[in-house]
Amino acid sequence: MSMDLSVPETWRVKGPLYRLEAARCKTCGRIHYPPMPACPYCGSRDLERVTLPSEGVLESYSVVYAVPEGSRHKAPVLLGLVRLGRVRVVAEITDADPSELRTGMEVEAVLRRIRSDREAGIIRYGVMFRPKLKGGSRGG
Amino acid sequence: MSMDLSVPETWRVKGPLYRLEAARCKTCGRIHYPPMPACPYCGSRDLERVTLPSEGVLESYSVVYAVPEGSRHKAPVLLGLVRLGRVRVVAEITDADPSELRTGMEVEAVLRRIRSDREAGIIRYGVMFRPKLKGGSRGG
Amino acid sequence: MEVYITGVGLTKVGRHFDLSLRELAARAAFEALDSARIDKVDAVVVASTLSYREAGQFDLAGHLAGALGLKGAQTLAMEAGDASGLAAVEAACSLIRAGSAERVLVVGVDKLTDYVSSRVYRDLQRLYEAEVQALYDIGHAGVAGLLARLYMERYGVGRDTLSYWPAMDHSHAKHNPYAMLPFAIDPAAVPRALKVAEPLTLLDSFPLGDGAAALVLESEPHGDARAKVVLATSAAGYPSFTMNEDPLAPESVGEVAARLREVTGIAPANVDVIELGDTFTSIGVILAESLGLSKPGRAAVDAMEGRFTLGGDGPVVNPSGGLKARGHPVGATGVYMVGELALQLSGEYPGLRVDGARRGLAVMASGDGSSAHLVLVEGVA
Amino acid sequence: MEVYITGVGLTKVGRHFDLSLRELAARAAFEALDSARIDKVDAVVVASTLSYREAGQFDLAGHLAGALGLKGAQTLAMEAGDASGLAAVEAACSLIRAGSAERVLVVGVDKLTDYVSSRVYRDLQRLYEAEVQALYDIGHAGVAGLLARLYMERYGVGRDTLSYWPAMDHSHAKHNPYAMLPFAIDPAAVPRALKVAEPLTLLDSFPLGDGAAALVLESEPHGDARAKVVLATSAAGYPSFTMNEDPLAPESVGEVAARLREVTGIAPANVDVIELGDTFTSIGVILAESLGLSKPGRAAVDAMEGRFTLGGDGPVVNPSGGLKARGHPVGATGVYMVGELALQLSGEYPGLRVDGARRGLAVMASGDGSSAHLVLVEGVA
Ligand SMILES: [Zn+2]
Ligand SMILES: [Zn+2]
Repeated sequence: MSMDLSVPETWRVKGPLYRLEAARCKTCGRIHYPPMPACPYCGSRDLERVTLPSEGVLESYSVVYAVPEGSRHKAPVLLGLVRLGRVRVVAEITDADPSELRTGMEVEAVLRRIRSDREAGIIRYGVMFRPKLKGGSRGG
Repeated sequence: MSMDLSVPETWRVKGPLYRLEAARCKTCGRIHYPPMPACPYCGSRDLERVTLPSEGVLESYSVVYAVPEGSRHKAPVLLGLVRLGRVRVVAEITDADPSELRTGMEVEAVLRRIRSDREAGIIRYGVMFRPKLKGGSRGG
Repeated sequence: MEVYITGVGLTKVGRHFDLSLRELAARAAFEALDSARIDKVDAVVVASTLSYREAGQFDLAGHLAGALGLKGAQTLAMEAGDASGLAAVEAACSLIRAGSAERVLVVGVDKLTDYVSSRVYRDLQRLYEAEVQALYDIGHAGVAGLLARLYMERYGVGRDTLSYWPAMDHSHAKHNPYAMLPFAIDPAAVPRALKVAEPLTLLDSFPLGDGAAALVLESEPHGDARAKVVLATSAAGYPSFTMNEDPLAPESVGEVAARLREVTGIAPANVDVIELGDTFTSIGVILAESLGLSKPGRAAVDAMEGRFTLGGDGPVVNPSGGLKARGHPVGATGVYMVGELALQLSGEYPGLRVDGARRGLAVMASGDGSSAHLVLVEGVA
Repeated sequence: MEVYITGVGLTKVGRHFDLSLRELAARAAFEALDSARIDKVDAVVVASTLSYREAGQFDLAGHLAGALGLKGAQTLAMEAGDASGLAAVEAACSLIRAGSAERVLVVGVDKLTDYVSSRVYRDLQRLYEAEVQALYDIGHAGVAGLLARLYMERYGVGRDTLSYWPAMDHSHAKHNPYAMLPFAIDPAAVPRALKVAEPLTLLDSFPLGDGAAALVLESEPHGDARAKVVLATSAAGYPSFTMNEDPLAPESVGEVAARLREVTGIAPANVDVIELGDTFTSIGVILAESLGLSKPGRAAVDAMEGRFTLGGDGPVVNPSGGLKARGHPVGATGVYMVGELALQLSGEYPGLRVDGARRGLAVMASGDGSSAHLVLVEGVA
């Protein structure tokens, strides 16, 4: 009955969700994701937007069966803790079988549909990660 | 996307919503609706369930155009402040044209569908009030 | 122990499509911190209402403390319906008086424009008793409409007279750079506007807007002190408007006015400036009369005769424009009120200035009238 | 100034389909008031989290004050994610220390069974950053699963060893009449249970249940005093588990443990009884290690060896059964913890009794680890 996704919010989050936009603190040099109004590490408001690398390493992962409403057809969802340079992000893993996941494996960002709201006609895309392609042997 | 009505809640509210069940305070004698765990007037927990009279008087009313999500097709909604004996209740008015409403007019309770949740297949009924029938000249 | 208001940050109420809840909150918060010339606080008190169902961030105060770069702070998230902002000021004062904190950031924030208005109406209905009452498709304005008719019929007040209340709000708002609707309106236009909940129209009701306001409260005054909080109190759990013996005289509001007189010896009518939580015209006149600013049935007439504006013989009511014209970003509004009063008392208010004002009062009822909140501030000059 | 716990009211955590949020709250509240032998309070502090999105009552504390017959009270509604209950105790102590109230009723209440569990998972996800992170269909358990794997791989701890943590909870819960799952489990059953977020299973995670717990806090002790609150503190706004330098050692928890040592000279390991907010097995071991109860990588082994149960050489951890077995009605849990500790210290606890216990500690992190809350209570005998 209720529209679950907001149209203005869908526009606002495009930077972080589509392009892995993060914020770099000019005071302490640390990067955080998603971007906040101040640095969560040192409190400085002197930040600049940066784009995270699109390739990284899987530091941990989980195969999630207890998935939320509206997404049960997707279960299980693969979830990764991905290190992108100096930053860790949490995101879904796609195009992979649970059995092939290993910590330390290389992954790369791809854009996928992450949520949809049928009633409002909104589809929200976002970055997911897939095992890094080697020599183009896999489909995207 | 979200189920808006709860099944257990639908069962719990049947007394007040279907049968105008209220609570009478055995300490101060006052009646309140819907029933609360303690008397909102004197704080006593010594209460008994009573059923409100099904006929009363319209103390005030409003014709509401700013109706909530999912119910815009119902606009305008007629809203009544109805005195039932010693108690006032706020409820929808039905089976009436806005132009025929008058403060002081007699109204009577009828059971109507008040909300539905298509996705969960829940329909919730509740008491509404209509102008009191005189000699059966109106349809129910 | 007195509590000093040393920082104020206000954002214009409006449609901030480009700002998230935390970005909007940050605008107000950073301005308040900067104006108090501090960059660390012991506690962050967040006032918000709709955001629990719109942005939907749990542990909102904790998350905001992080987003604002204020780690280590104690946090409180205050939700008290329409009155969350005043409740937050009250809680912040307690933290300071308890010695739990010396410097507190209060941030009120809500966004009402991220979803369609019919969804927001559904959510606003939850200010009323939610299990039974809020099931009807009555909208948030319905009860205000019932009360308006009751008021008009009991006191023989015409629809045209009532219209002077929102016209007063608008005439004040035109000076306020933070107001959502900073323009005057013709009282004759009110009854002809889009019907909302008869006899009330769109020009009797607050606009749906986003807003954030912030205050820094401190236990010790310093050079930046704008005002001090003399009393912050609330009384909850009374019968709602419609359950109350007299729907036009809510016991909750009577109780906080009585406490004001008891604790400070001051009657609301003797204060210089008052910000009132007039969600709708009918609620505005009911609050004014319950506080004793007007005799029963007279508040709209008094507004028409200029009693509540500059040069009138009553306190200046809603120099901000009130909920009608400044706007009512629900959980944030109480913080706006106290911030506006503080700037008024320090002579810095950029809107309608009440020269020589020494005392300011903010009063708000929760949506259904069962609770009332009151904050009295005094100048420090 | 010390704050005395004079009344405790606990309801069994479970599926209370027949009770509304206010009726469930009333059970606990009336029991707490009766056990303190009072019938009026100056303030009502309500802790709730999920209810903002399930029952959906705005001004919840005001409405509850009315439903409980406590009109006139000041009200605070506290929402701090998983830690709302501990945040409410902290706020209530501030009200008393500020002199704003002499007697405060704290009520924690949440209902997680009014809707299907997949809806509740979606709402629980909002404990994480809601605008970006909570959009993924990862469920509430996902991050706990990531942390579990990280823990196992870093420390070479096997899945079978981790299972002793929930088995410890369950072995304690079987004595607790308020526990949702009052039975022992075989650690060997844990990895074979329904998968939730690998490597975690249903037996590693808290059950979805309804619950309400209440306390009466007073500024003056009287014959019914069960315990006193020595310290109630929190630290918010730190990086979340996954953003933190070390995801297995959240800075927020380290900070509240440091404050405990600083203010009272007591280390967590020297307390007699501890209630820990172990939403999932991985969070339980991380909290235990961050508090210094075990060396890094050792908490599950210590649990296996009986260190945290009666007769062990550590504090008794989760005599209630913890979040795993007593249950975790989210906003209410912190109030349960403090109520259970108070009864433990006064020798009235009906579950696993820790004879001679003098000090009890409750610790909870918010969902994503960015905030931590701590309450230390002491006996008054
Ligand atoms: Zn930094
Ligand atoms: Zn009574």
